[in-house]
Amino acid sequence: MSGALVVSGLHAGYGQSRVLQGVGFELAAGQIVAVLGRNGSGRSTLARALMGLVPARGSVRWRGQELLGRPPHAIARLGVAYVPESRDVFPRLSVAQNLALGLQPGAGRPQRWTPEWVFDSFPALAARRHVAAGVLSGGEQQMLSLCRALMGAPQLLIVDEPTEGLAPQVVAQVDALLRELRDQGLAVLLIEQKLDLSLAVADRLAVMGHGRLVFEGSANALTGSRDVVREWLEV
Amino acid sequence: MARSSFAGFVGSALALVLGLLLTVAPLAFESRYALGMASQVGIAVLACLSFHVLWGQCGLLSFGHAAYTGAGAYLCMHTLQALNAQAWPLPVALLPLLAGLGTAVLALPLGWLCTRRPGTPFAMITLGVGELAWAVALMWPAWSGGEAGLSGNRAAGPAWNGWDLGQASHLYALIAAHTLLGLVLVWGLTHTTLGRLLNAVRDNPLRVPLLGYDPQRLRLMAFVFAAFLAGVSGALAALHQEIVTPEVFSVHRSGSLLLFTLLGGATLLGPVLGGVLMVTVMVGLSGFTPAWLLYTGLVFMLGVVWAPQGVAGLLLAACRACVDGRWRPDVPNAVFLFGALCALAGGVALVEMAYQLPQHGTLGPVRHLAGLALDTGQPTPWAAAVGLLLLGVALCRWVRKNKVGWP
Amino acid sequence: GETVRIAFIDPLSGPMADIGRNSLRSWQFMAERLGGGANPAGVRFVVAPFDNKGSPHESLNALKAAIDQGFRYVVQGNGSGVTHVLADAVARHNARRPEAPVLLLNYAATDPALTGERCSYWHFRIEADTTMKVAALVDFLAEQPALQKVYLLNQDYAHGQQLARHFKEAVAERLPALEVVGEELHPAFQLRDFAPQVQRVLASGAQAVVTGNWGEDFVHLVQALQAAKVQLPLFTYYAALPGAPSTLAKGPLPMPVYQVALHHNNPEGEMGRLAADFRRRHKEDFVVYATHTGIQMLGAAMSRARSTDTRRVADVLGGLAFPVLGGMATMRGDDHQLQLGQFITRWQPVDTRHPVGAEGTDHTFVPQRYIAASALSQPVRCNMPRP
Amino acid sequence: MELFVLSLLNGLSYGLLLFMLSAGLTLIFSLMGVLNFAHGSFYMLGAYFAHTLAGLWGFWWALLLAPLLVGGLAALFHAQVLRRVAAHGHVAELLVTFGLSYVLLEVVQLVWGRGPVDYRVPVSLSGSLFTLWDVRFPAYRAFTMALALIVLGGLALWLRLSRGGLVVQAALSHPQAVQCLGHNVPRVFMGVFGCGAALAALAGVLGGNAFVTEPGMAATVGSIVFVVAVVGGLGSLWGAFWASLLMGLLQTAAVSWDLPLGGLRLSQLAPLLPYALLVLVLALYPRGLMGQRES
Amino acid sequence: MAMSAPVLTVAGLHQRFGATEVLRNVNLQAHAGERLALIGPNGAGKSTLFNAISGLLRPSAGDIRLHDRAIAAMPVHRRHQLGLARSFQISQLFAHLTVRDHLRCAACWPDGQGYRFWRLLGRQSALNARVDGWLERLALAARADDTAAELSYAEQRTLDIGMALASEAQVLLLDEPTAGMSRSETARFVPLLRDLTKGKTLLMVEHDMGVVFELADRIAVLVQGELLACDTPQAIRANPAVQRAYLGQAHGDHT
Ligand SMILES: Nc1ncnc2c1ncn2[C@@H]1O[C@H](COP(=O)(O)OP(=O)(O)OP(=O)(O)O)[C@@H](O)[C@H]1O
Ligand SMILES: Nc1ncnc2c1ncn2[C@@H]1O[C@H](COP(=O)(O)OP(=O)(O)OP(=O)(O)O)[C@@H](O)[C@H]1O
Ligand SMILES: CC(C)C[C@H](N)C(=O)O
Ligand SMILES: [Mg+2]
Ligand SMILES: [Mg+2]
Repeated sequence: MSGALVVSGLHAGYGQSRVLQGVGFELAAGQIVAVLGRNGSGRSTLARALMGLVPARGSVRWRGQELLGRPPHAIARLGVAYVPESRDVFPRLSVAQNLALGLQPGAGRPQRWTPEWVFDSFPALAARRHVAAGVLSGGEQQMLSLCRALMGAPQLLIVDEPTEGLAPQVVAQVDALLRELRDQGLAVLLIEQKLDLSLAVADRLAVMGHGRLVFEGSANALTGSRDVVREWLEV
Repeated sequence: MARSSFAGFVGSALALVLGLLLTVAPLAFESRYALGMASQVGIAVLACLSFHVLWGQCGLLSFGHAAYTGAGAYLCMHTLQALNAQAWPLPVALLPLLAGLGTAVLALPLGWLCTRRPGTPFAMITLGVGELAWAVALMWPAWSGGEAGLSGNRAAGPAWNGWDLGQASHLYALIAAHTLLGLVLVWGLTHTTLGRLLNAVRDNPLRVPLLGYDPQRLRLMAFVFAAFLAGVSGALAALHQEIVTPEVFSVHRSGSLLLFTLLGGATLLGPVLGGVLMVTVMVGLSGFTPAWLLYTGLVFMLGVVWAPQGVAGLLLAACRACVDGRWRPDVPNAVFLFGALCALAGGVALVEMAYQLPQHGTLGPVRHLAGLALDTGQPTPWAAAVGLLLLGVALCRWVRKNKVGWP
Repeated sequence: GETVRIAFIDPLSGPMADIGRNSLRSWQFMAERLGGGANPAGVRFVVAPFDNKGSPHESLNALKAAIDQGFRYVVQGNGSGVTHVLADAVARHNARRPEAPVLLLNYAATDPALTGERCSYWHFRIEADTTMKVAALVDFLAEQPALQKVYLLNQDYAHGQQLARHFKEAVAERLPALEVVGEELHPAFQLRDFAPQVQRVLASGAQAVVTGNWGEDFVHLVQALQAAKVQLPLFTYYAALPGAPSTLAKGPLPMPVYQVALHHNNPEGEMGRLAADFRRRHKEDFVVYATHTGIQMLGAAMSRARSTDTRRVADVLGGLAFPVLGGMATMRGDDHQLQLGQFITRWQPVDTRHPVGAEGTDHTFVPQRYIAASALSQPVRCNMPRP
Repeated sequence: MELFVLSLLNGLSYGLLLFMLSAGLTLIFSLMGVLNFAHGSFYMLGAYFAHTLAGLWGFWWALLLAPLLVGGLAALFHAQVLRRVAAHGHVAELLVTFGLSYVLLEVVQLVWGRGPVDYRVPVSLSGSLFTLWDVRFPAYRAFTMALALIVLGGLALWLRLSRGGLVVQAALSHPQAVQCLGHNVPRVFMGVFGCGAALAALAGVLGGNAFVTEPGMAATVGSIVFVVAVVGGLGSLWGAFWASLLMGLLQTAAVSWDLPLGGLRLSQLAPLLPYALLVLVLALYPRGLMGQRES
Repeated sequence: MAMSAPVLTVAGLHQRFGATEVLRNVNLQAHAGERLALIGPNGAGKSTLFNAISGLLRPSAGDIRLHDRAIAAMPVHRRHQLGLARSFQISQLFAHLTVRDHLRCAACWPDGQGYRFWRLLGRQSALNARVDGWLERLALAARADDTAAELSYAEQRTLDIGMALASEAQVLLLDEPTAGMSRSETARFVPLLRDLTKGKTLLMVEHDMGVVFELADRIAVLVQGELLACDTPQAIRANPAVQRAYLGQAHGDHT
């Protein structure tokens, strides 16, 4: 299988500390891959490396183009969107302005994901449309960050812990949204903490440990291999 | 060892060693010039230490720090004049500490006004207070001596074992003692809980009250302590110069204090290096070349680009690289160094020749530099300087690009 | 055969740099021309520049550096404030290290206190002080009965304050008919636009302005007058310093300017040749005549003392008489104020008798009167301790 | 009365000139968080460039080209230097611009000399616009005022309508997040810095001949502009506008109504006023009169 | 549980921001030794309630009492001195301080130092021992000398909570303590929390129902700024209004 996103031999880190040590995987369009792992295993670093936010070596090919070495905005313009775990909403801009910034410069293509759609599907945000994003509640910020990333009509979505701080009902909503995105043909790289959610929505799962992927396979395969779960995911 | 504690340890050690060196170094020289420079360095280090307490420890960027060095200077000079006139039984050597305390008292209400908010409001309100101090000093000549300032004789009072501070070396001993005292005090500060809490206020003032401490009170403590050090420094400067003019309040003073402390770096080593640099550049360099201000500007720009952690940071990184064995005397490093020196020589030659041009009338077209006579009327020296500069830059770039052995 | 090194401490950077540099060139020029065989003592003079950036504080640094480098003669002039500071520092130094005293020759600072209340044995003024210049001005004004109302506009520091004070005193004493209708001290070298001052002068109904402003403070004042298109006579000291004549010449209207000074642009004889040479070499006017005075005086003193030792030279300087432009000058021993005459000159187009324009313009300063030293001499107000 | 009207007009025109300067500073600060200490130097550079250009091709070309040139140079400086140090925080940026102000001062003195240069109001504008009770109001002042108002309008419109303004504001808190949305942040920053500098240069073109063009002009105007921007509220264009007018009126008034105040006179207090105002305002409103944020 | 006098009382609390009213007449009591969980949809006002109690916000109306003292208008640091500590939903750390120094700062006030700071750090053996203990318990000992900026997200969260714990306050407000923690971390953390808050009053916001039902003695449900219910876990789980507003049908037995 040759995926739309092909990562191989990816090394990345901060200064002296090497966090990723040769990560490789593939992700096809219309697929969700969930990356699991303990805290500090380097999953967020992987996302940042793909986005060009930390210096990295190796190869990241997206639809045949090498991403490494490009600045983040160039990567974004190739149809890659990223939802950081720290949400990074623009605190002084209103919710609507935050969304407006997600619309890519110059990209006039028609798409499903518009501010109107956001306000329809997330009433919490609709009510706060003109409020500065900095005063939103934690969960509202999380929703906003996710929606903002969709505004650019991405083909590849990298989401880092999208459900953190969300109430169970909204978690279910995000769950449904991710499935919908997949059905629309997006490739989704999902970094998650919640095992049950990952098992439910992901087509394939990857487990990170010691800067490498120590497991890759389907949900069944993961639940089947007790030792992977015990060694890399449980206490 | 973790990076931060390594830096802290090496930095403090270096700072204290440098401080000690400063204390004994001039005793090795006979020259009064060296003694004068060393005295000024001591005074500058003390002032930079004061600034460091505010900025490095507490994250408060003061744009008007000269208000406090200046206040110390005037307090000292007024007392000295009174001493000269009335022969009080007060040793002149005590004046710096007294002036420091006086400044701290002054800083209490001012600090209350300034420290209510950190960040830009603090910076700007200190700018305002600094400018006001300056303007008031100029407008109140009865107190400040006006443009000509006040002068006094530091050799006043009873000589004590033949020590009367009239001698430059006696004064130097006094300055060195105070500088070391300041260094030890600030070192101590960074090793108490107060130091840590000040750092905490610097990094995230929102969280500190949730640890039980009032951030404004902590900031005020730092402010008053800094004012004390500044006052001592100002008083020593007053004794050294034996004159105080309203200029001690000038924005220029505040500016250079800020610039050189920042250039020095944010560890304890920073203010020491900052003080040394300040005197080297402003007193030393300006005696050698008319282009000193240009060099100062360039040093600031390049300093921030190449040594964002200040000179101290650069030094510590070099220490660390040596310890880790990443920096060794091999060929690429030598080439890099050679290239850097070439570029420096070429650049300096260019600047000096350019500064000669407007002076053809007075001093003739020839600029004497390091034993060379560069005739700025001829094309050859220009070409040579440009060539040297380009060669140097090219060499450095080449080494960097090929990353041979470079950290 | 000996070489005497002189430290020149004055602004070589900052807003007063042009004047400082011109003074330095003048000193160096005179040292070269009047040194060696050309002076009675046969000493060579070398003048080394120390930049004080116009600040009293930097001046002290410069003085320290100069003393450390072995200089024992110091010359300074641009700014009375600085002179006070240097005089104090020199006195302290000489008290602490009496074996090698330092002499301060003040070639331009006009504050009378320097040779008055705060006089010092080690300070010698080789220019007229403000009381003398004011005396010359008042003498001249006495001959202009049409002029009834003047405005005093001065820089707010020692020089400007003293000028204002002594002018008022002199007028009260000798010209009661003249009315000072307005008086103003403005911060020195801070203002960029003198329009409000000009408005106030006009509002006061003054017929002339008396100002000691120099450098940019003079240039800006003239510019503001020109901008307001007013032709108000200026009575001043420093209209010939670098930058001022070209500004005066540039305006749309001829400016009526009178200057009291040691010099004018068209001296005769030896002095004329020196000035012409200077102009040729430096493409600048020779306006700091006190440099000539200074070198002449040192030569005379050293020849009389038969030594270049500062203590001996200081001893013979008191009472020494020597030739200067326009006659003889005497260094008064009681207060170390040189007694010498002054010209009153007027700004006017060049003519055949006065062919040399100021700063290459077609205008020049033409002598109206020469007032001799005897007429300007003021009582001694100094009581200085002698070592 | 005539004195009153005249000082009012003078104060307004001075205030509007200040505004043009502080608008650039505010733009750079509010959008990039950079306290640009070289702002006064850009003002000075604008005046000197205009002096030379006006000598070559006349005033109107200078008015057009000098701001463009200075803006271009500033953009270059941003790309080559400022951008590299941005990662080290705003204090590093402050230090670099401080250094730049020294360098520009020296370069200007090397090229144009240490004294003032002869840069004059063009003949076509040197007349007076109207005469009020015997006092002429110069046409050039009116021209300056008009231009300043146009600038304010243009800026307000740009900030309101364009997404560029949004991008930079967002990038102030999370530059990486903005980049990840596909915006070329460094280039936008470069543009903002260039624009701010060009505004300062425009003020220089207009102020250089209204007052004097000399190396000290950067320092004279430098700290006043800071005061204006801070009093108005750092980052608020309207704040800068009102504060500029206030400061212009205040200073002109203090100088022209020279009231005696105890032993002092009002005109002697004039240089002190801006700073007293600064301290007062900050003590009462730490964000300035109209500022939205603090740091 | 024996009902002693409440340690923390919130009475009639309103919080308005301009036109929007985020908290409406909230009444809540917490007793000594009680663990109270606060749940509710996003934007219900949970963090706002915490902000009001801890002093970051001045409530528009209403009364807050701690140990029977009115604290609604008290500055933040005074509340802490009375024994109130909190952690943040979005970690609030000191970027350049080491983990050890964070805990040291937190333990300083309870150590009784007040503003008397002349003893060198190395000499304060009692404080240092206490800090070492906290490093062990929080499993941060290995990172003791790293700065906060170098920690991974979950470690930062741990440290944030650790600071609240180390200040040994009687009343603890924890805002989503386990958010961002992996399953294994959470599993380790919950017993720790239970252990450390024994005898104290714990108020926590949490979306992880597993944690909520495991830890809480009582659960308060906040919906659109109003307190919908406040009861035992069993009663809350069974409450249809709560299910509708927050838990959703499927989540009654969330793990
Ligand atoms: N800016 C940084 N500087 C230095 N080290 C860092 C930095 N950010 C993260 N690290 C380190 O890199 C490692 C991986 O961090 P990362 O954030 O990728 O982990 P993660 O798997 O996403 O964990 P979490 O579940 O906590 O989000 C951690 O050990 C962390 O301490
Ligand atoms: N300063 C403010 N100005 C205006 N609205 C505010 C302000 N602070 C909070 N809000 C609004 O109040 C509501 C409650 O916010 P709060 O942070 O308390 O929610 P929460 O219950 O903690 O939600 P979450 O579970 O998502 O963290 C939100 O809709 C938020 O936008
Ligand atoms: C050089 C002169 C303009 C100096 C001036 N007369 C003064 O006393 O300050
Ligand atoms: Mg992560
Ligand atoms: Mg919340």
